Amino acid sequence: MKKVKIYVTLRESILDPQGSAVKGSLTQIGYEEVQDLRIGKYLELTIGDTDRDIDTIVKEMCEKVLTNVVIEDYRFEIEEAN
Amino acid sequence: MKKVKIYVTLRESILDPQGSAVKGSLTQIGYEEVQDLRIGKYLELTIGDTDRDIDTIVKEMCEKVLTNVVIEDYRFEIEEAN
Amino acid sequence: MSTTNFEPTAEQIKEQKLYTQMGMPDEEFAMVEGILGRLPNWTETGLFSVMWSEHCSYKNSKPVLRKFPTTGPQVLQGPGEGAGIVDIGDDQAVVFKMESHNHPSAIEPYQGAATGVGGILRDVFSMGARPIAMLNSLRFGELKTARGKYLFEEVVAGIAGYGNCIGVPTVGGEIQFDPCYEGNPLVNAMCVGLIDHKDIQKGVAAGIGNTVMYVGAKTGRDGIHGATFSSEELSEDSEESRSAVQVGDPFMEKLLLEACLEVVKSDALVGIQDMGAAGLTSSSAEMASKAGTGVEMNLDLIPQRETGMSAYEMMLSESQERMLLVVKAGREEDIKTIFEKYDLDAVAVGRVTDDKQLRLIHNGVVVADVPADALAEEAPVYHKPSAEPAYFAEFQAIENAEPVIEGFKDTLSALLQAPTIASKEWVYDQYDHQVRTSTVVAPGSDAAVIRVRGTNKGLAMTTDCNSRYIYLDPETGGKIAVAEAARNIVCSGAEPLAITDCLNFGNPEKPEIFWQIEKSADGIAAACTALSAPVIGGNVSLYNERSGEAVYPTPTIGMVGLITDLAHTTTQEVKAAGDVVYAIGETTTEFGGSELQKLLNNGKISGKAPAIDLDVEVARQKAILEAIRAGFVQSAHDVSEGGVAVALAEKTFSAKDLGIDVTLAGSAVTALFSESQSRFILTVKEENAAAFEKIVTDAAKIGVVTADALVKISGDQGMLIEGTVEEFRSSWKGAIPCLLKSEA
Amino acid sequence: MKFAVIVFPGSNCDIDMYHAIKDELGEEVEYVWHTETDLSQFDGVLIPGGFSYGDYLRCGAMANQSNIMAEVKKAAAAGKPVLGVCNGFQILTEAGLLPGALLRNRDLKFMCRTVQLKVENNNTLFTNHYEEGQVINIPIAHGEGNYYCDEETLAKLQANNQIVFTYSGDNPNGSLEDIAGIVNEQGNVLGMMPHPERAVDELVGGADGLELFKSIVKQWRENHVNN
Ligand SMILES: Nc1ncnc2c1ncn2[C@@H]1O[C@H](COP(=O)(O)OP(=O)(O)O)[C@@H](O)[C@H]1O
Ligand SMILES: [Mg+2]
Repeated sequence: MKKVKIYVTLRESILDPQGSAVKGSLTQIGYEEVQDLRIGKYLELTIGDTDRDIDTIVKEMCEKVLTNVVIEDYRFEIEEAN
Repeated sequence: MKKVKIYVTLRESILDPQGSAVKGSLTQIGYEEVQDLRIGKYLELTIGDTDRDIDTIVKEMCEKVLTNVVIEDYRFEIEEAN
Repeated sequence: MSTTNFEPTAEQIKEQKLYTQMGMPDEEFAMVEGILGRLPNWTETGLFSVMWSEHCSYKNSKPVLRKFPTTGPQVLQGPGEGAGIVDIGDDQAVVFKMESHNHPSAIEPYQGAATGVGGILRDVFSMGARPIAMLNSLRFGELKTARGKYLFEEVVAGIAGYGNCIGVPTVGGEIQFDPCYEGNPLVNAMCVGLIDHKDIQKGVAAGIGNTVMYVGAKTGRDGIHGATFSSEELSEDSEESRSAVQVGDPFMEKLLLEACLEVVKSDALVGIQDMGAAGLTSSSAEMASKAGTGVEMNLDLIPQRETGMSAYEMMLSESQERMLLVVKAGREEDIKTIFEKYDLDAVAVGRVTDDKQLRLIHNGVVVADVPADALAEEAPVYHKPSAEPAYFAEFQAIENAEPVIEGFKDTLSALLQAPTIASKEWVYDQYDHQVRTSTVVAPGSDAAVIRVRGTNKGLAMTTDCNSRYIYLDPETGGKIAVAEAARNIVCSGAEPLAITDCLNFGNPEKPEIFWQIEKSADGIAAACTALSAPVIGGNVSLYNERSGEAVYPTPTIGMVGLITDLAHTTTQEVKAAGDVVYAIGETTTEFGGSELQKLLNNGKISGKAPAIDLDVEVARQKAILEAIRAGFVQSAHDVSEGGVAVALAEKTFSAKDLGIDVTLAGSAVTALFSESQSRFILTVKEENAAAFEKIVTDAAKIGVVTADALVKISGDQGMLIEGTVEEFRSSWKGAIPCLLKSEA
Repeated sequence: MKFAVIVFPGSNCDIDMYHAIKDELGEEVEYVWHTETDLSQFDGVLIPGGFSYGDYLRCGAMANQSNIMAEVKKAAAAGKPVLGVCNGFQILTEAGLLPGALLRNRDLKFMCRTVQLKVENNNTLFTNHYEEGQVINIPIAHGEGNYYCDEETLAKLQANNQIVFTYSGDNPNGSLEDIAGIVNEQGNVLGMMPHPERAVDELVGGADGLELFKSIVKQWRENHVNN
């Protein structure tokens, strides 16, 4: 069994209005040191034992369903689950 | 300058409708090895130099604005920004 | 009988008074002991504590609810089921109910509001009805603190998030802002559904041997003891009551809705009830009790989201988007097939028995065995002491007087910017109010109107409650709340059918609070009787206090009316230049609880509430409806917060390039801003004026609709207010966005 | 002409689309559940708005995995008219039938109101009943309708006249170049955020959207006469 962590972020060239809004409210309440804030997704998957190559299937899932490459980037980590 | 990565997840006993729906759809298209999937948020902050203790302020921001501790957990990492 | 490991024994529960942790007082525990003839175990104590909480049993409010008229020729189902039902002819009926989600919204506003919407939707579709519209009634503190703004924004987002996703238009509501709601906002949601008579369902576990089925989302540990939590005051520790927070899944609910509406067409279905407050416990006990049967369930079969859940946890969980069905024995597969299409669990978990017991089996042993009636029907009823608060006599002793103001125009602008009066567009822009393409009148007029597809009829709907009047004088205020709702319905061209209510009050154990409850119920009952609009259902939310401070008494009224011909549909904005403007109803100096008083006194109110004469009210509403049905009325608007000046200005805001030019008689401040009741502003085409005046005999011509987009209001002594529609509109429209943007 | 209204779990404008076609346009229409595998008997495909799969993860992402989408792609390739509205538009971009993607509204809020659209290209099978440059009133109701594509794609859209509708006056959601609706290169797949099916009856929301459906039928009739 594996634990897979996937980080999905908006591509750099794309505006992140949610991130800007949150940054704005942080500034308003006194956290002026925050210079930039971007919000993405964090997925945690538990994947059972499989014959398929785990790296391949995670990549496949990411490209087919979990992310949209037109607007998003992703990276992932695979750990042994306990 | 620091780069802060914050991972926000729903508390374990809290229903994650998104995660369940996505898992269902992955199973349907043949990724039966996915046993569990939970979706959270991933925030990347750039924080300028400050006199305040960075650990403290990140924690504060998390509890005040970035998460609702009633339903969410969070953890974070602080890296030197380049 | 055994209990799950690690749970206290029956003896420990009694000796250490552990039941008090579940909110159960000593005398009730003794009653349970008497009913069972033995000590209850942990699970059983939990069942009783939650079913006998105020939220589920209405033990403190039952005597008050008995005051309400609940019958009428049009009523097909009064209080007691998921929602009430009213006949609208052609073998169709309208189903509606309102419910509160105040406490959860104070803790997690987005999810609290969202799950409130989800819950009221299930009440309606569990009757077999297709939800066709949602409304809400909200109360917040002034939008001055960061937390206040956060609560407001998140509640609205939560209502939008759930309602938009499920595809039921949110078409109306009301919002008041007052400092008393700062720590304890009110979130009441109302759902209106449509049903064919033949599809009406009941929540009954009838037919010994029939199968009990669980459908919908899996059960988790969320919301355990939510009902109990709602039956206590909020305190600083409430944020810690985490288990009371549930997360809504509107997608799941949409599937559940569609599946249930298919299931109600199947003759395999015997009864259906949603798992609302107290989840599995209330649905199973109530269904058995209503049918005079018992229910036995094997909890091992309950679909579970988490592992290792105890019987106690499963029975008390308030996980959302679940329903309990009773199905003819042998027909389970028919039901499963329908749910499978939507990828939903439908699991046989028990059967209907003849011994009137609710019996639960877990891990092969009986973990609870208690009389279903005792849980559902035999909660103690308390007649709480009631005492007139000192403030009431003081306020009654204050003579009505006219406030002194500087600048009529500035005052009008200031009133238009008061968030309670200001445009709520910022709110309803976030609600999909058009989905299902039946919204004939969208938010922004007096009542919303939804057409009944396939007919020429429409349903008008509104929520109303001026809690400031009710605070000053609960009986009068209660009458006004119902009358105002009816005014909004009538102004839209409809005849009031019935109401649902949501009684939001403070702690009923305080005699002054209980007095407010009683008196306002008297007022509501009187107005309902006068207007022939019985109460067909509702909800009670007590203990709305934060750190000992109660909210204003807020018995929200949700009313639905019938438009017999869509051609009668009328809206508030003026329609054409040259039309005659009429004012109907007498204006006297009444400023107690008014917006003007609040504005001038830094939020504080005092004095008498405006008076109301229900006979006059009813006669006037009948006449106006008759004139509307005769086709004489171009636009109609009732006069409410802010008085005639505000009502006149509002009539110009969504009109295109039209203005209004009127002359008001009497003392200026009173004429402009008094909140006397039972008043309306109508416009009528010149050629219909004479015929109109024959029907509405007390209508007074006050002016004319103009083509110049100016608001001109004169008095006996000359011009009182003159300005462009645009300047007033922008004050009114911009107020809420502006408050939200300003720094706390 | 016979239309299919595709129904995904969570679609909610399906009934609006259905009634627009049946009651107002007066053509044949059927609901088609997402698990179906054949659209060959239909002359046009309508993907309605709503929240397929709750809009969880990303709008349209999971609907794109349904059986029926392979059929929708076939219908598109065969030149049949395919219209995706709101969530339907999002699904068509996820499916790659239309370029670009729809991001969250600039103001982060869901918005429901009637907006003005400009008909940029009336030379499509969806817009031949409109004048070029005509301004029409059509309701919007979405939280993620902010159209985005990269520069290269935008240049192509412009060069091929694929931008069919733009927001006229206020751009409600931050869309690139005020884009409200685009067609594919062949011109038979239209995606748009505004809801023409909500504007087919003066009683509820105006009737400017009806012309869009009439355009589809007109073109189809002409093709049939010619064949
Ligand atoms: N929370 C809300 N949700 C939807 N619509 C609302 C809400 N609050 C107010 N509105 C709408 O704004 C308009 C004005 O509301 P209100 O001032 O309460 O009207 P009235 O005084 O006639 O009852 C109504 O159409 C009402 O439905
Ligand atoms: Mg009104």
